[in-house]
Parts: sequence; structure tokens; C-alpha cells
Amino acid sequence: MNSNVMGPPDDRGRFGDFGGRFVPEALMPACLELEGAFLDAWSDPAFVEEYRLVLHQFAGRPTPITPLPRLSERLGLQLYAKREDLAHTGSHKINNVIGQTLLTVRMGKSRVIAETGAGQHGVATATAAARMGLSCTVFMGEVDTERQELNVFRMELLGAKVVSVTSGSRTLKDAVNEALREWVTCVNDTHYCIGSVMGPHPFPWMVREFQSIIGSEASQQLDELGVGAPDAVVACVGGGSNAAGVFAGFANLDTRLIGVEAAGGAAVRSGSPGVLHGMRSLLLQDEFGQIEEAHSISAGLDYPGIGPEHAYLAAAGRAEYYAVGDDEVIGALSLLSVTEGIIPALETAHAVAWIAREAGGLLPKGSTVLLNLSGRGDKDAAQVRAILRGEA
Amino acid sequence: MNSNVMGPPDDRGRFGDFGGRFVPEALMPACLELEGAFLDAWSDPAFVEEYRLVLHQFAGRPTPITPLPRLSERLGLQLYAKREDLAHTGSHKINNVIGQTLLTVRMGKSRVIAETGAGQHGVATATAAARMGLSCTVFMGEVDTERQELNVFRMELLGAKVVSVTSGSRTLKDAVNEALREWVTCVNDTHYCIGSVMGPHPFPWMVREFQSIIGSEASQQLDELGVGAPDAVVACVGGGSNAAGVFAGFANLDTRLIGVEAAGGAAVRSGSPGVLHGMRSLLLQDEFGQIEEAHSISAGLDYPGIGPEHAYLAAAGRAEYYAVGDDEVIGALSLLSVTEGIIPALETAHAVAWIAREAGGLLPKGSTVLLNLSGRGDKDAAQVRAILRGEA
Amino acid sequence: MKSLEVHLRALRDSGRKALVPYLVAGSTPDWIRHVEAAVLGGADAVEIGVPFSDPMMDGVVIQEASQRALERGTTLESVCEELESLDGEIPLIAMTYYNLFLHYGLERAAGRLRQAGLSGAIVPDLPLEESDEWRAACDANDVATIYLVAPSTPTPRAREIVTRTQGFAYATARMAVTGAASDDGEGPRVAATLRAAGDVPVYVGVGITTPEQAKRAASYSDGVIVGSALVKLVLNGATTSEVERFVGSFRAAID
Amino acid sequence: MKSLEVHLRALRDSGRKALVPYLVAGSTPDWIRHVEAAVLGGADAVEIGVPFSDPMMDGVVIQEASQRALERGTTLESVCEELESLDGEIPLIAMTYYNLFLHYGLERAAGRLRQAGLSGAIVPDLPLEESDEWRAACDANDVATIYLVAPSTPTPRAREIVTRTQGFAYATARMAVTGAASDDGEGPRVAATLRAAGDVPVYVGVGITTPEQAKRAASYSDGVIVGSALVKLVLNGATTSEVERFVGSFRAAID
Ligand SMILES: Cc1ncc(COP(=O)(O)O)c(C=O)c1O
Ligand SMILES: Cc1ncc(COP(=O)(O)O)c(C=O)c1O
Repeated sequence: MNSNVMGPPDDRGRFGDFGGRFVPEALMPACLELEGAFLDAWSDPAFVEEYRLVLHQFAGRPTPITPLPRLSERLGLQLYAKREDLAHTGSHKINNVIGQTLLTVRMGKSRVIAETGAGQHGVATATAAARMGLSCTVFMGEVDTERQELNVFRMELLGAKVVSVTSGSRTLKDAVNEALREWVTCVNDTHYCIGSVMGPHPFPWMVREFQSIIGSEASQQLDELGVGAPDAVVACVGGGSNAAGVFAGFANLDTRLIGVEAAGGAAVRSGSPGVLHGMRSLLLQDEFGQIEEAHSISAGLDYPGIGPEHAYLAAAGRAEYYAVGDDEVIGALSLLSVTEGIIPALETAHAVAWIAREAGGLLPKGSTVLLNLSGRGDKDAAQVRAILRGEA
Repeated sequence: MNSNVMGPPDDRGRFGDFGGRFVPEALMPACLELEGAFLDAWSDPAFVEEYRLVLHQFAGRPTPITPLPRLSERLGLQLYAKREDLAHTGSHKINNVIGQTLLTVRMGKSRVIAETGAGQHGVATATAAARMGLSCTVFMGEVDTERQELNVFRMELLGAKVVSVTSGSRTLKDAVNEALREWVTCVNDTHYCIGSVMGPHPFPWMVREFQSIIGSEASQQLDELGVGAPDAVVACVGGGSNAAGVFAGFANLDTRLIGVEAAGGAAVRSGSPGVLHGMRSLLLQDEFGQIEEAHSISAGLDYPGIGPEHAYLAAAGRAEYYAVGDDEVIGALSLLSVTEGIIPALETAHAVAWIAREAGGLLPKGSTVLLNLSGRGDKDAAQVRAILRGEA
Repeated sequence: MKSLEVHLRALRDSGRKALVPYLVAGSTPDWIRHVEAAVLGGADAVEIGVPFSDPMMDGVVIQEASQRALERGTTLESVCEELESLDGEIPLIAMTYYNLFLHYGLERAAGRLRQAGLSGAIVPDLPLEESDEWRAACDANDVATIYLVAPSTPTPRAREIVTRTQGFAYATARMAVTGAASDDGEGPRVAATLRAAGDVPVYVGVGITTPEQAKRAASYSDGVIVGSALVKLVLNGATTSEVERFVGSFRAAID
Repeated sequence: MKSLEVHLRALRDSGRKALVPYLVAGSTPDWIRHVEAAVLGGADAVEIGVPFSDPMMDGVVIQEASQRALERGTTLESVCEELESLDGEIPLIAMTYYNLFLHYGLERAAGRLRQAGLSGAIVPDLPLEESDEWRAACDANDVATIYLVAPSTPTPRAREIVTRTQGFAYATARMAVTGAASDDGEGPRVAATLRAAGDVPVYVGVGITTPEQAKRAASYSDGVIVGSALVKLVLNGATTSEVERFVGSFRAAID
């Protein structure tokens, strides 16, 4: 293995051919400032210490590794789960927002903005903003504010303002556009707290760094459990932040890194190179280069792109990416629930579905597999119920 | 302070005048068997070790202590929260069910039954049962199955059967009755996994022991933080399990123990001694000894009784109990959300409301206070929203 | 020895199988007439259920009757008052949950029962270990304390209950709350254990739904208790003569 | 030097302020007629927006126009084809997002633009650092690469942009996406910085909504770009003569 597969990007923010900084000139100074601020903070032991302390005291880190004995037996594998569902607000999203809000304070800014799809990243951002005393505005497509009313309410409870985005397809990608448009008007006092390993440099790298605590904890915990390096690490991929975070702990080991995309949002499997939201990456686009909407049962995977580092890892052959269809996901969610007493998020259920499908196939029997359990399924209960009852 | 305030009950299962075992003869052997099995298990280091391991690896313990700097400043107190909301399934309920399901397996039984009000204990029991490979039936009042449909669905996803109870007031207390009735028919292979520090001996004691991990972790964590023994520990009280669990860590110290009841279910403040559900305790009852329904904004505090040990602690003057009205609760829930980025459960919000009300009053300015943050508010979002919009 | 026990022993020694119908006091306006009808139908004693909000040991039928009685404003006091109007010859036995007595005051409750003509009491949520105070109150008022024995009760414990129970030992025929059943359940075994353990009369109850069942139960015990089957009849609006006929059919079967 | 720049420098040196209206290609069926009308109204160049699904730098008006254009099936290719039919004398400048060129192929795209009569391109999501490849493709096809400068751009960086931009330097008057505004914003400061930094013409855009604003902007720059205000007129169903009149009013104001 290459000794530093998931190192920093080059000085133009590129991972191989991907990444970069495709933003309006108005945002260039903010991106450059952010890059400097992050570099400075991330090499400042006091900042790193504070980031870790907040994650520990406030967000409940380290999250445990849970052996999954009954599912393991069912599938003929040795399965372990990294329990990001137990982190505050119910997913890995909190790791990133705590890093970014601490950085916001350090940069002397008083406000954050964020995009959100189903609301997970929005709730996490509103949470961290409340904790740090920052004001917060979240952009959310109108389609999503309507189908995720409760998450809108949660953000408001946490003191955030939620802006319903009526442009374009009125979903996540338009919320990103709108957040970027807003950012142009307020870069001086506002940080754009992006929700995944995407966007212009330094975001993909910075978010990966903030999420890499998942992987570094997990590899140490597996060592302590006597498991050592697993044969494979499997994570679902929307923008790719939970995957990047867990992969980072295993990239320099002899472990297969497996990202599972939603079939209807499979930027690696079905996309092609392009530029969107400040980055060059793999995107779902039509024959003319217009960006296509992603369609997945899970709102968190409903993004037509993927973080540039994943595009690079795929091109470099270091990580493998597969797609799982909506039809496989509900069964996988039930399977984990009933065998292990953990209801995963629909996003996470994609990773479970792939493991269940490939046990004995792409995952040889007896393999040791770490599932990154990126989030809890409470948020999805109503939707899953409607699907199972044939109402959706 | 007495050197062992929260010791075991006497050999009739009494805490002072309270407790005991008021059950049909048919259940006496099961209660005696359970008492023996628990005594044996709890003094077996291997069992205790397994209980702790499952809580660690599966449920995410230890839960952190979170300093609450912004709320502290607002109230003129030194506030800390013990984060049971971060435990798997979102509240302290998991501590108890893991203990009881492990004991079920140890007793060679293959099934658990449980009562539930809003569904928290039901979901926790279904979760632990799935994890241990036990079958599970949950009794839930028809009124509750209707207003908490999603929790019914969660339990079913976890493989549990949910029985809608149509007797009596069709709420929690009737669910307990029905669970007891069912238990009579199946004591041989079934354990009744009761949800709080209530019921016949040994349940109140056993559940307190399983929950006391909250208090023992918390007192050690506060020591490590250099805080030491707080001036007060504050917990909400339904049946009283989260309160008993946290109190246990501080009962032998110079710390005030404060239980906060819902005004409409305030067994200590408004109840009188009586016998229900196998225990002698304080109960809400009419002038003829008929049990009254409790009425609270929060389903988890909607119980007309209280665990017998609390009745004892109140009588002995070791713990103080206060009541908070529905009208104070929503404001408290918002307050914690917006100042600290933690949306508490409505139950927990009672404890927050009391602290906010009594800061500078019953809680002198500058006091060090540990709030037991018994659960997360996600489950309550729809209800709180309806209330704030004047729809409920 | 309590007068109830003296009476019931004499009954047994006379060779007559005891028939004890159960009615929920207050479940209908004319419940007192039903008590009379049961006596006319051939009851040797009547078990009077005093309604409690949380009847943990009862199935749906008695739950429903209890709830109706409570909605009609029935209380321990009202039940006792109405029973005083009854000019009965045969024993009445109270059956209710402990909280009602506790709340009324144990001494006072036992006295009130006796005054109303109730000479025994069955308290299903009061096992041996918890019953000292209540028994003391009953002892002072000539109210017999009747204990239940379940199929799950181990033999040594069953023996102890037999030595403590007054009037009769209540052998519950199955691991279940009150309600209809079609077989004998574990009645034969429980009754045999109790009979072997002492000299007190042994009655079988819980699930005795038909005269045929009662007949079989009477063959291995000293009497039968007929609860839910009768209460169901009442809930369905039975007239007093229907109650009398129903009880009479059990009488005929066990004689 | 690109032909566009030669042309625009000559214009400036003639003492005429440049007027550059912006239209979204394909947003209405007769958009080509609007381009002609803009020229008749006195435009010195026309900025042709090629619609993109995610116009990150544009406000609601241009978003709406882009969406209508996309719904009408507009593509980079269709835009170029339609423009070929235009028998224009004055320069056309493409404005769109990078992905459309990238997807078409950079070399091919630049060639296609030139062939269609577009002699310059503004790509708002392609800052200096990312534009080498695109500029190389443009260089090979005599398409000018026009860069924007924002109020947030530090002076040294603005200087560098001035040395790199071709045709003109686009001074954005405010920290905002395209859309209406009523004041001059930071236009004067940005334009002054750019003029001090080099010799290339400096045009002001973003938020120029009225002839009065345009007049002021022209007083401290070499030209003005009128975008959302015109696009809004078109969205509201303007006729070609209305477009001509509207552009004419700006012409009159800045002359
Ligand atoms: C639980 C969960 N997992 C995964 C994702 C996908 O995001 P990412 O690929 O950045 O981890 C989301 C996004 O909302 C999520 O909520
Ligand atoms: C979050 C939470 N806190 C408190 C309670 C009250 O129970 P107890 O008093 O047993 O802790 C409940 C019960 O459902 C609960 O869900």
C-alpha cells in the first residue's frame, strides 16, 4: 500500500484530477482565508484539543464498536459496526459541524449558513451553532421542507432560521446553490458550514479531516478488540463524508475500502467528470452537461455528485464503489433491526444491503468487515412505515 | 449522611414502609425465582462484566458529562448534564433492559414481555430482546398505540409484537395490568421486563441497581472534571428509574437529591400511600382508593405511582420532590435547545424547568448542579410543535 | 375458627358440594336481586366482587363489569350498605384488591365487611407474606382470610397456605386470570395437593364455565366457584330468573 | 491580443462608453430577435447567457430565465446554431458555467463559440487559478477570456486579474449574485482599483437596474453590463420593440 493514500490534496486542492476551487471570484478570498485558518488551526494543538474535548463531552465520542454476532452468523462474516448513530444528533454529521463551528469562532465570524437535504446536516449545524453561540441559517429545498417538516421544526427549536429554497429542483443541490449565493453576500461575518466532503477546496479536505476521527477511533478500537485490520470497511456514500472519515483510518492498511452509493445517485457508478458546487468530481449529468437530479429512497444520498477525493480513490483503484437499489434497502434495514436491535438510517441501510448481498460473493465468507453505521433510523420511521404499507 | 442510604431493601423487599410484593399467588414463585436469580447474577463478576460490556459496546456507555456553560451563565449556576440521551435508543431505559434481558437469558427463559406508555421502554425492550435473540411482546394502551404509532412501528421493526390494551383507561397503568395478567399465563418461559423502579420486589431494587450505573459513572466523571460532589442532582421522576439511577451515585454524599414530578402525575406531592402493581408506594387515588389516571404533557411521566424507594427517600427526608406544570415544560425544552444545542425529552424538560425556576431560589446562585438528561427530545418533536402552534 | 369456616366445614361434612357464584357488586342497578337469585338458584355462598380500578387478576369480563360498577359510583361503602338490606342466610364473601381495604383502613374495613354480613374476604394481590396486618384486622372481626393457591405454587408453600387459609383454600385451576376456559386445567393436581396438605375445604375456581366442568371439579374438590361465566350473563342483561336458572344448572350438575 | 479586446479598446479610445446588455439564450422562442433588438437599441456588445441547471452566481431572475430556456430544450449547441443565423456586426460574449464547456470538450467548445460568432466568454465559476486549460482552448480560437473582480478581491489579486483578463475586466459592483439593486454598491471602488491596475477596459456589472445607475457607473468606468433588469423585462413578455426601447434608454443615459 501507498504509505499516504489519503494525504492532503495538492496546493490547488486537487486529489489527482479531482477537487480544486471552482467558485466565483467573490468567494475566492473566503476560500483562501478558510484554507489558511484551517491549516493554522489544525496544526495548533490547542485547537485540536478543544475539538476533541467538545466531541467527547458534548457529542459523546468515542462512539463504540459493536460486534454484530447474530448478523455475522446469518451472513457467514465477522461483522463489526462503528456506531456513529450514537453520536449527538444521531449521525456522524456532528463531527464535521463541531470542527467547522469551532473554526468559525476562531476566525472571528459570528454566523454560519448551511445547506441540508433531509435535515440531518441542518440539525447538526443548528446544534453546534447553538452550542457555540453562533447565529445560524439553513437552506433547504422547498420539496424537502415540506416532506421533512419536523426537522425544520427541530432546527427552529435550536434557534436556527430555515430558508425554504424555491429555485431549480427545490432539493439539496439547489440548497447548496442558494447557500453559496447567500455566502457571497456575507462572507465577512459568515462561514459556510458545508455538510459533506464536497465543495471548493479546502472543504473536501477539511471535512474529511474532521470526520477522520471515525476511522482513527475505529482502527484503534479494532486493535484493542484483537480484531486488527479488517478485510473490508463498508460505508454508504452520499457526498461521502462518513465514508471518507472511516476510510481515513484504514487507507494505509491492507483493508478494502468500499463505498456504497444509492443506485439513483451513484456518481461513481453512473456519473462522469464535471464541475459543480466548486469542485471537479464525478457528477450525474445529461448529455449536455446539465446536472441531473439524484433519486433515492434516502434523502441523505440524494446528491448528484460525490466528494472529489472519492472520485480520486475510485480512479486510483484504492476504493471500490457499488450501488444498491431502493428495493434492497428496506429489507436490509429490517435485517439489522431484528438481528441486532439497531435500526439504521436509510443511508446506512445501503451499506448493510450491500454487505448482505455480497456475503459469500464480493465479500468472501469469513471476512472481517467493519460497517460504518453512519446514523440512526428514527428519522426514517414514518417513511419506512409508509413504504412497507405500500403508501409510498 | 447515613453511610448506606440507598442500600438493598429488607428481606421482604421493603424500603422503610414501602415496597413489598403484592402479587397474585401465581406470580409469587416467579418473583422469588427472579430475586434469587438477580442476587446470584449480581454477585457474579462474570455477569456484571457482561452487563457492563454490553452497555459499553452496544449501548454506548459511558455517556458523557457535558458542561452547560451558556445555560449556566444565564441561570447563575454551575450546570452539568449527564447525557443519557446519547445512550442507544435515546434514553436511560436501555440500561435497565440490558440488565433484565441478560438475566432472562441466564434464567433460561426465551421471551420477555413489557409494558410501555409512549413507547420508550417498549422500544428499548424490543431492542435488547432483538440483541439477545429473545422473543418480545409489548403491551401498550390503545390510546397510546394510536398517538404513538411510529413507536409501535419501531417495535415491530425490531421484531416485537405489540398488543394494544383496551381495558381500563387504555393507557400506561392498564398496560402494566395487562402485562401482569399475561405474565401469569407464561411465567415459565417468560420474564416480565418492567420499565421502571416499580412493581413487586425485586423489581424496584433490581431496576435501580441496573440504573445505578448512571450515578456511579457521573460521580466519577465529576471527580475527574475536578467538580467533585455537586450541590444538587436533579432528575425527572415518572416511575423514578433515571432518578434512582443517578441518585444512587450521590446518596452517600453531601448532595441534595431532587426529583421533579409532572404536576399531573405527582405521586409524592399529591399522592398517598397505597398498593398498586405489586408495590406499596405513594399513589394518585381518589377518596375511595380507586387509582386515578395521571395527566402530563409527557407520556413518560404519566404514571399515577412512583417507585417505592422514592416514597421512602421522601419520607426519610433524604430526597426532595417538587412538581412542575405542563405550562413550564415547553419553555424549558426550548431554553436548553437554544442555549446548549440539546433538545431534551419532555420528561427531562421537567427537570430543566425546575432548575430554571429555582435558580436563585431553592437552588442558591452559584450552586453546582448535575442535571440527569434522561432522554432526547426527537420523539417529542411533533407534539411540541403542535403545542407551540396551538394545535394541542 | 371463623364462623365462615365452621359453616363451610359443616357443609362439606354433610356431603354437599359447595357452589359459590361470583357477582360484581354494582355492575347493574339490580345486582342485589342477582345475589338473591343466585341464592335461590342454589348457591351455598356468594362471592361479592367489590370493583377496583385496576383488577390485575381479572380477565376481560370481570374488568368490564368492574368498570361499569365504578361508573355507576360503586364504592366499598355503597356495596356494604346495599348488602345490609339483604336478608340473607347464606355466607357472603368479599373479593377485591388490597388497596380498597388499605385506603378504608384495615380495621375499619374488616369491621365494615362483617357488619354488612360479609364473613370472608379474598384479596388476590395479597399473598401470604404481605397479609399479616390484614389478617389481624379480619381476625378481630370474624372475617375469614381466604388464600389462593396457583398451579405454580410449590408444594411446601401450598402446605403452608393450607394451614393459614380460613374458610376454604382457593385452588386456581390454571395459570391465568379469571375468564372462560373449556378444560379442567391443572385443577385436579392443585386440589389434590391442597387436600393432601390439610383439612380445610378446597374449592376450585378460575375458568369454570359450564355445569359439566363444575361437575368434574366437584368430583375432586369440596366446591366450585363460578365467576366470569355468570358475570358475562349479567353483563348481557340477564333477568333475575335467568340468573337463578343459570346457577340452578350448576347446582343440578354438582349435586 | 484577441479581436474582442482590439475592438473594445478601440471603442473606449473613441470615447464611447460601452453598453453590454445580457440575455438568456433560449428563454423565449424569439430570443434571437431580442438580441437584434438590443443591438438596434444601441448595444456595443451582447452577453449571451447559455442556460445551466445550477447557475450558482445568478439571482432569481436569471435562474428563472435559465430554467425556462432549459425546459425549451436549449443547449450550448442549439444556442450556437441559432446565433449563426444572426448577421451581426457587434461582438457577442458567452456567459455560462464551466461544466457546459468541460462536458462539450474545452477545445471543441471554444471553437464552436468562435464559429457561432462569440468572441469572448465569461465563466463565473472559473477563477484565475482554475482557468489555464480553458484559456488555452480560447487562445487557440480567438475567444477572449474575461475575468470578474469582486469587492472582496484584494488589490494585489485584482492587479493580477487585470493582467490576465482579455477584452475587458468585469467589475462586480457588489457582494451579491446577479439581480436588481438601487445603489452603486462598491462599483466605484472596484472600478477604480482595476483602472489603476492596468490598461484594459473596465466594465461594471451586477445590479445595474436603471439608466440613472448606468449613467453613474459609466462615469467611473468604460462600460456597463445590464443583466437582470433586461431579463426580467423579457420574462414579463416584452416585445422586440420594448427591448429595443429599454436598451435605448440606457444608451441615452450613458452617452
Ligand atoms: C445517516 C447518514 N449517513 C450518510 C449520509 C450521507 O452523507 P455522507 O456521504 O457525507 O456521509 C447522511 C446524510 O445526510 C446521513 O444522514
Ligand atoms: C426520557 C425519559 N425520562 C424519564 C422517564 C420517566 O421514567 P423514570 O422515572 O422511570 O426514569 C421516561 C419514561 O419513559 C423517559 O422516556
